[in-house]
Amino acid sequence: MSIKTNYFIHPYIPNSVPEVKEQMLKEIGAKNIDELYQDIPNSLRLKKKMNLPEALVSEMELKQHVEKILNKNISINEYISFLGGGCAAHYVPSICDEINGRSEFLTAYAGEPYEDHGRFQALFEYQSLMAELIDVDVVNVPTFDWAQAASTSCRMAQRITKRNKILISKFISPERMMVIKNYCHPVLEIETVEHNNETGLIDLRDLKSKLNSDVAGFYFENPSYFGVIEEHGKKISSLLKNNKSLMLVGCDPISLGILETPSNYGADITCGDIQSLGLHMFYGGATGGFIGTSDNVEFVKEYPSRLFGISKTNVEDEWGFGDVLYDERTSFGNREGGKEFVGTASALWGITSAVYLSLMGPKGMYEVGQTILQKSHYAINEIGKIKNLYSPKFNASNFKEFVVDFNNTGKKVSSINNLLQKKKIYGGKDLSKDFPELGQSALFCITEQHTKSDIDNLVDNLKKILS
Amino acid sequence: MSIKTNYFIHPYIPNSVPEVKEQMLKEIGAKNIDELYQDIPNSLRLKKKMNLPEALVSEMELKQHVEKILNKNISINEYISFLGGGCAAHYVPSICDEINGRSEFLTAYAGEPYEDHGRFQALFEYQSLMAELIDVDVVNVPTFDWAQAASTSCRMAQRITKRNKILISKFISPERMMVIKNYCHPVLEIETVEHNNETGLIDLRDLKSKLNSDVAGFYFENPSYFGVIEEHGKKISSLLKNNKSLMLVGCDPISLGILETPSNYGADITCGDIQSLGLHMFYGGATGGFIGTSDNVEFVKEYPSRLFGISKTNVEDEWGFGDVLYDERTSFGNREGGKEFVGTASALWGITSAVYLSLMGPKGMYEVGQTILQKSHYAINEIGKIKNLYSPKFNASNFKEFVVDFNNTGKKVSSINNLLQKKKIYGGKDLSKDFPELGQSALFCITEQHTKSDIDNLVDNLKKILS
Amino acid sequence: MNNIKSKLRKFHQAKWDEQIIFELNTPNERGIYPPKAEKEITKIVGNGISKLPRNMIRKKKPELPEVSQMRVLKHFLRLSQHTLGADFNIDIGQGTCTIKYNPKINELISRNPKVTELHPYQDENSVQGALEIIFKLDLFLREISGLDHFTFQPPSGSAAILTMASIVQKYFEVKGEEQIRDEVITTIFSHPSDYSAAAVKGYKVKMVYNNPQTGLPDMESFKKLISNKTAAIFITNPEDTGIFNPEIKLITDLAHKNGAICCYDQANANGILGITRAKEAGFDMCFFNLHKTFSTPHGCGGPATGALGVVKKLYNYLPIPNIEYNGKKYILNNKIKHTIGKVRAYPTVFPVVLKAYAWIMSLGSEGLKEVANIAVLNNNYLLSKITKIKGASAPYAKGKRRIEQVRYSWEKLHLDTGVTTEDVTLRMADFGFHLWSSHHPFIVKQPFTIEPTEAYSKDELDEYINALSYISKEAYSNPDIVKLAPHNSVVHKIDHSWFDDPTKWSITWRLYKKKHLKK
Amino acid sequence: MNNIKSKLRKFHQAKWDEQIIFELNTPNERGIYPPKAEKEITKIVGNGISKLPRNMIRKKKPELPEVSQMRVLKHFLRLSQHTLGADFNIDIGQGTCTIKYNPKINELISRNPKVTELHPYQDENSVQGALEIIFKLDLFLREISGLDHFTFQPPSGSAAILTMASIVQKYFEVKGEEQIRDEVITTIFSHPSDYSAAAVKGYKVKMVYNNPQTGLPDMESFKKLISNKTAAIFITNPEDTGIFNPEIKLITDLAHKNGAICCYDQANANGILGITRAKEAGFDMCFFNLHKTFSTPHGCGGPATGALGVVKKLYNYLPIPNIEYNGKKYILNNKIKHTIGKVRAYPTVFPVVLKAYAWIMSLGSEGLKEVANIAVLNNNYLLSKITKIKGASAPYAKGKRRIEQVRYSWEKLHLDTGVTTEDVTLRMADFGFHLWSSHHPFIVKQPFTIEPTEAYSKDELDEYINALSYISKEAYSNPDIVKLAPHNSVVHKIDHSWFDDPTKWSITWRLYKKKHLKK
Ligand SMILES: Cc1ncc(COP(=O)(O)O)c(C=O)c1O
Ligand SMILES: Cc1ncc(COP(=O)(O)O)c(C=O)c1O
Repeated sequence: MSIKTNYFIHPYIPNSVPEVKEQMLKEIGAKNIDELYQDIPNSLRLKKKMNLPEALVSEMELKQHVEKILNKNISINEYISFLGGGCAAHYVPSICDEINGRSEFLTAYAGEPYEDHGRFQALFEYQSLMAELIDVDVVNVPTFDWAQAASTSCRMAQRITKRNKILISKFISPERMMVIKNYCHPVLEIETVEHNNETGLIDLRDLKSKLNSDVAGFYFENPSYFGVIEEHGKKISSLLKNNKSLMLVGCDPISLGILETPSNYGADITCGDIQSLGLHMFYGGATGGFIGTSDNVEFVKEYPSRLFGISKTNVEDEWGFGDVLYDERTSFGNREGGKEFVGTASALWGITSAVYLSLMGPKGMYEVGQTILQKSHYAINEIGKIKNLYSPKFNASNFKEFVVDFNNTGKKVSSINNLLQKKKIYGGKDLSKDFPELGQSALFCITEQHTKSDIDNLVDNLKKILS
Repeated sequence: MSIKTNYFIHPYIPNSVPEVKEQMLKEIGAKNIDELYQDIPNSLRLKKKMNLPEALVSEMELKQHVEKILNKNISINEYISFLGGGCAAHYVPSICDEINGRSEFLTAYAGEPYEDHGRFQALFEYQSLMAELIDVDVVNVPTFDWAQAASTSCRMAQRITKRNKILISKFISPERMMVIKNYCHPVLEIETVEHNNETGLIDLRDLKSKLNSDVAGFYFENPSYFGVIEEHGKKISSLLKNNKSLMLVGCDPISLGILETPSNYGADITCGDIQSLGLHMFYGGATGGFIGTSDNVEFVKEYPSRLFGISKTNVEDEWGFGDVLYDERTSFGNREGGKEFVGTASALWGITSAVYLSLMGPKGMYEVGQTILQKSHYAINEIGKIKNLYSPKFNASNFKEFVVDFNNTGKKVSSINNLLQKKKIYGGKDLSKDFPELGQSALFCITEQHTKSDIDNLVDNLKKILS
Repeated sequence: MNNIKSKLRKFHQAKWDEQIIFELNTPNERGIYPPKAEKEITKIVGNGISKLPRNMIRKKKPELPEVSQMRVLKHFLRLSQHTLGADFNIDIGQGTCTIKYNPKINELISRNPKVTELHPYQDENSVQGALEIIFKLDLFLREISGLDHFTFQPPSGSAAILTMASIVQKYFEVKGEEQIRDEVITTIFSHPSDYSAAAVKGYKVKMVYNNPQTGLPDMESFKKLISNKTAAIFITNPEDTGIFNPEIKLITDLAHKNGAICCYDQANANGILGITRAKEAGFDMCFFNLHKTFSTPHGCGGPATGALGVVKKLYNYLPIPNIEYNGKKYILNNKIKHTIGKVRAYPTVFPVVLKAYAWIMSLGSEGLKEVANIAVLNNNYLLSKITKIKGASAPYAKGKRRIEQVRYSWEKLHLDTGVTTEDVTLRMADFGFHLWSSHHPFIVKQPFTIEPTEAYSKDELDEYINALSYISKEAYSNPDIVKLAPHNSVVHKIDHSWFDDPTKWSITWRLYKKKHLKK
Repeated sequence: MNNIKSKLRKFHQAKWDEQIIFELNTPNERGIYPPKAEKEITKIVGNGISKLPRNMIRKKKPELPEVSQMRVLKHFLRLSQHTLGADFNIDIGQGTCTIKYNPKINELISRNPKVTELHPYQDENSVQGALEIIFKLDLFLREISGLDHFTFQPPSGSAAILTMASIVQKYFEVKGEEQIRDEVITTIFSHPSDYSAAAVKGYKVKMVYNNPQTGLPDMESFKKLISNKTAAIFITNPEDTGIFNPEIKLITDLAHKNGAICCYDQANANGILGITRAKEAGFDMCFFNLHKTFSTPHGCGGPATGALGVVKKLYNYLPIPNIEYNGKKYILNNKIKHTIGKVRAYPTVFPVVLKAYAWIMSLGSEGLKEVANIAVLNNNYLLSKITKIKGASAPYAKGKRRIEQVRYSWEKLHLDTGVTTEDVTLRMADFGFHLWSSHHPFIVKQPFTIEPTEAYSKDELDEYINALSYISKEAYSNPDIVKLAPHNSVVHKIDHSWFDDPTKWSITWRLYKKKHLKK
């Protein structure tokens, strides 16, 4: 065998071939590789061998090893899942994976618009398609996730208004809330705004009472974390306008084929996540944060992200691309004066969402919204018929997600979920820890992928468990 | 919804958009599409709607529908399988699937060497790599499968020798035997040659007795269908040479990193299947037949397949490709005088095997051969230790496959296999129908993918069943 | 017409100037490691090699190149970009090939381990899903053709023709007429395999030429050739000209009257799905190329399947196993009375069958008919446009409609300018297009064959037409630019002398080294 | 040198002259249909729209293009060919980016439904496989860095820097020193995010410039800047120059003496795996970019992960949840005393973690060290070759070895010929290569940065060098050909005036239409 301890020629390391090493050392004028590390003081050199598992250099063994571990996971292909809250199992058109699996896109990085024209075009198209969907003029190359997009929206609001306080709706995702808090601390002060306990809608009086000249903006989500559709966007907008504060709205873009866009009820900054637009869930590993605004220069220059612009070249009818306001805005172009920072984020997912939106078109987005609406309302209804359950808990319109109130059942959501799991169902997300004020409640999510029989199955099992 | 019965705009049919149809009809000068069928007599027109299931135009529904059916299959990822006999689960390097999944290769067909340079080069490389592996000078663009390659080898032998009889070893795959028989009938006469019942080797006396001036060639396989390594190749060759008959040898190319090649013990035509070289099994759906010979013109002009040749272009240091002897040999170039026929076959799998051989190199081919040898001999040994089992049945060297004799157990292979299946094991192929002379015997196959614990598992279960 | 969607592209094909894989050899580099046997196994059986007869140990290692993994990957990725797949171009210029959209969802479905990891010897019970799909596709095709049983064993259209010839032969053997009936009739505009695959079975094949006016097979010749020696007719309709033969039923009647079997080459049935069928046209057998009409990808030339249908009376001759449903489960039926045996080792090319199944399921009855309608609409649209291009014409059947394709001619262009079809073909490569001439012999002078299928939009058709017109203009104004093409392709004019000269041809790298490097 | 394996290629990038997706709009074409609700559901809940508040129904449909499926596919496939991924080129010219081989097996593994179809809210018990992989990668990185705990929450290197700054801040808040310690120190050759991500947390960031001789951060400046106001230092080593700072331990000691936290930017640790570690260099935290050193693909700029390690005393500040093993099973620990909270909504970018895990498993301890050894060998080989190219130089530390990359300069070339780094960059595109200048500010004049990693063979390095030498020769003999480049790329000189002028910039198609088409 040719793998011996002192003779390790690895398929990933061509020049591990000893004869080649020799030739190269000769060119360099060094006796051995160790000599190349001469600047690293001996005291800093690692003397021992790193204690790592034995290498699985055979690809087959590697595959078998990893798959054996992965088989301990139970995917939601195997169970029926009603989990959502910002990440959900939407249908991923096969072409989305075809494109993001293309070696060219998968392994490109930071080339120039001259060699990576396709990457620039695809991301420009992503920006443009998202801009249509959320009905704004400017959208960024996607950042990490919705939480980051919301955090940056707050920081943009601060820089635009030069005020240091952000109001945030209480009914946003608890994960996002934690990210925003860390990201804004200690530069921005954060205060939460209450919701009506009956309807789940924003408590306008509370909002009003908290508006003052420190307030840079108010961030809320629509639909809210609880799937409730906020219908007073325009009222909120005029409250904010009167206070010269910005309206920042987070939203799930898969709702926007059918739901009014935040920009059309007054949002100054719209943000959210593209996970629902053609990305698998990947245990929460496939997310991308979008930020959209008008083309107001005061806004554009506050984006930290890359913004790809279209242009012409010196050849007739040829498109070119490049970075807009790169030197002024970005930390790449302006280390000390750049806005926040820019770096590797979620480009491949942005391209994927561009494919998704191109395939769906306006009709597809309308239809998928309608299907989700119908299926989720069917679930709301059917669960609502079960004795002692209140569904939806909040008396308002819902999209995709809704809260079911289990307080009257005398049972804990956690134990109900355990029982459901035995029936190969992941029930709704238990809200009792993050929102203790709701007692025993759970957040259910329905997408276009659920079938009627999935929902009936849930309802049947809930009935059995609660009877 | 936009899908209505009379308004069917399908994602696969762009011009199903009514406005576009109108424009095009106008250009054509036709009132409607029906008018375009004017040459089809009314009596031949289908009056009814075809009775097919309702269309699943939603990709998600289509996927769910098909996967539901496929879930009725139990793959050999789920069970441990010892099935072989010409198709086996070898490890498929990930890059093989990456390349055969590339849209460019997947959807190319019959372009010129000018636009499809890559296709020509990849298949030329396939030919060249296979030529090294089987140690010959000429290899074809792959035909359908080993059975076809063997059939064509017989027909080539006939045309080369102008004789009309082929001798065939009795211990070849029964499937291949049927294909050869049909393909040669009625043009060629076929007679089988016996094997020694002890060793499984070819009965040289029987062979000798059947050689006469009608015999175009003798076809045998090495290793045989029963995994037995024929060691008298040279003797067979001289018998044939004396009779001016050709030696045609079928082989499993994964053996050839370690086993001597047929050409080196006298094969005039070498053939076999590339399934073991980087192809998944696909229920027997991924096969490719190779045929290899010397560069003797008398042989080359008898190939029916495409043979890609390398060339130069009018630009310095540029490779070009094209078809060798196309107009003379092929039915494409010579309808009435072409050899057999040519058409769509297994090109994508040929490209895949080229990737496989490029990755493996000589060392990889040696190592995989060695691993198979070791693992299969381990299995032979361990099974042989079980009471009342004879393993291997034939007292000779084996590679990858071997016959286990169950005659002494008083049980039928079919019922033993049923019991194994309950333990999630697919046992060896039951030979009792195709080779009644072997009584209750089974053909086991071991590849590099089997682990020791897979084999031990089989042995344990056999012991239990037979105790 | 030159709107943005149908503009003439400033195209250049990817050109990596890539070496031959053998040129990348670096001794001792490794592309991959196969697994080793476990130590415990080695302890027991040793190195394995000792198990081999001495003379059967390979003496000279194969001279495969040694290349590290990323370089192998890069090599084949680059070659892929050198290949003009249908997913990339407006692939209407490979007439007769029925290049259409191969849905990605079907690829995805077929890469499921429940497809890839099935062994053909598995017990029926463990492959019920696979058998169900095969059987249901049989049912679908019965409906589409009107015939009674399908087999998916033939791995290509040509193999289906061979299978038909085998069935014909067996049929007459059973009847005891095999000695008398040793002729087969086909037509010159049918696929060459209709000739050659029948000839493989020992038949004397007679060819009917076309009527120079109508382009259709000449009825008088037919009548002369057909007799009680005729075992079968093998005929395509529409033929490569795209003209539907309205006399097809007269032909099959005539054949039947003479006791022959009628075999229909419907490899390409794209223009007539749901419109007209083998049954009504009087055929006893027909086959469809799943890799054409039914949208499975061509894969550079396979894998493929020729789905072969027969009328009831020929059921008993089908290859075994036949996939059937016994009321409870799907079975592999090996008990077919006069079976011809097998034409392929394993039951079917399953991934191809699966993709065809999925394709039909996504379209349904109406969708299939729409496929035909639009294929025909697109074709007649092209006919109208292309015949307006200077130098181009559509021989035969003037003023008539065509079905799914047309064999055109550049004869006038050639006479006027000296530019040949081959020149135009190579120039089309400069715009990212295929253009195919035709099967030999070139009955139509300077032929080219175009088949748009249903898969391309009007804008794309216009783009293709734009390129043809542009090149026609070039031919008249600056023929050299056409004759010296390609200019923007991965490769330039190839030296053809290396292909027919035994002292030069190099079918493998080792032959190249022997013949050209040693000097 | 110009052997066949390192030849200067006659390259041309694929050029499809492809439109913008909006230009492909054909009203009523469809790309895909989402599923409809079952009829029974519609019967019960109606069309769904009626459930919406009137004013929340979207009034104006989004102006997304309507394009059939194959055309969408073709569009993005063409764009992919317009992109020069690392799988295609010899990608050593994107210095600092650690472009290496991203094994295809890892892609395959990560597309398993047991990976793609996991929801982040799933019960711990149902994701034990995922958690095991995350935790084991933690164990591996502990060994590689010497630090005590890793979190994989930061979705990039910059996010890891932000996280380090957050931990520093929290640490001093708990100590009650947050008001005093409001400064952070970094160096000019560290990554810009070491400055800017720290600044996001409100820190005043001080920058140490390099010593013009050694290229290393100037020790005297350091000493001046550091004080009891310093919360932390953020430093890369080797910096972008590839010079290892032998004084690194002096710096961390100094920082510790002043009560500051030492944060190590090891985004790129490719040259020192198994050679030297954060622990021995005295760091309290470090991070690795899994998408660099650990081989996960860059994906045009993400997804990514900055794996962040801390010493024991900082465990209590880690983001939640932390993935741990309680002796029986893997858990998501949310109970971390002084946790900073979260820096990303979900626990980690799982596919990235998985690929990094698989990569390490395929190499083991020896393999990782070989990665470093060969990366350094390759780099010094290039250094030797490139400094022989006319017009090129490697500023600083003359005669010394470098670790994994070098920041070179074309200053002389520029002075001699007027050709700039940007010109060379664009000319390199003509041979299928990237060449990157450097992060701003351009301290090194006419900079270019090359990092070969372990992934490229000597032949490939030679090919790249050949192209550089060739262009240098062109610059001296025929500079215009360089200045007018690219010639063989998909696109030509771009009009930059559209990028900084608010009346022209068009960040979206709709802005383009408003600003440029209306006129
Ligand atoms: C009409 C017709 N018949 C037969 C064939 C042969 O099919 P295959 O290439 O699958 O052998 C073709 C393929 O081009 C064809 O178009
Ligand atoms: C040294 C160094 N630090 C930090 C980063 C930032 O990493 P990311 O792009 O993941 O934010 C990089 C990436 O280029 C880097 O090279």
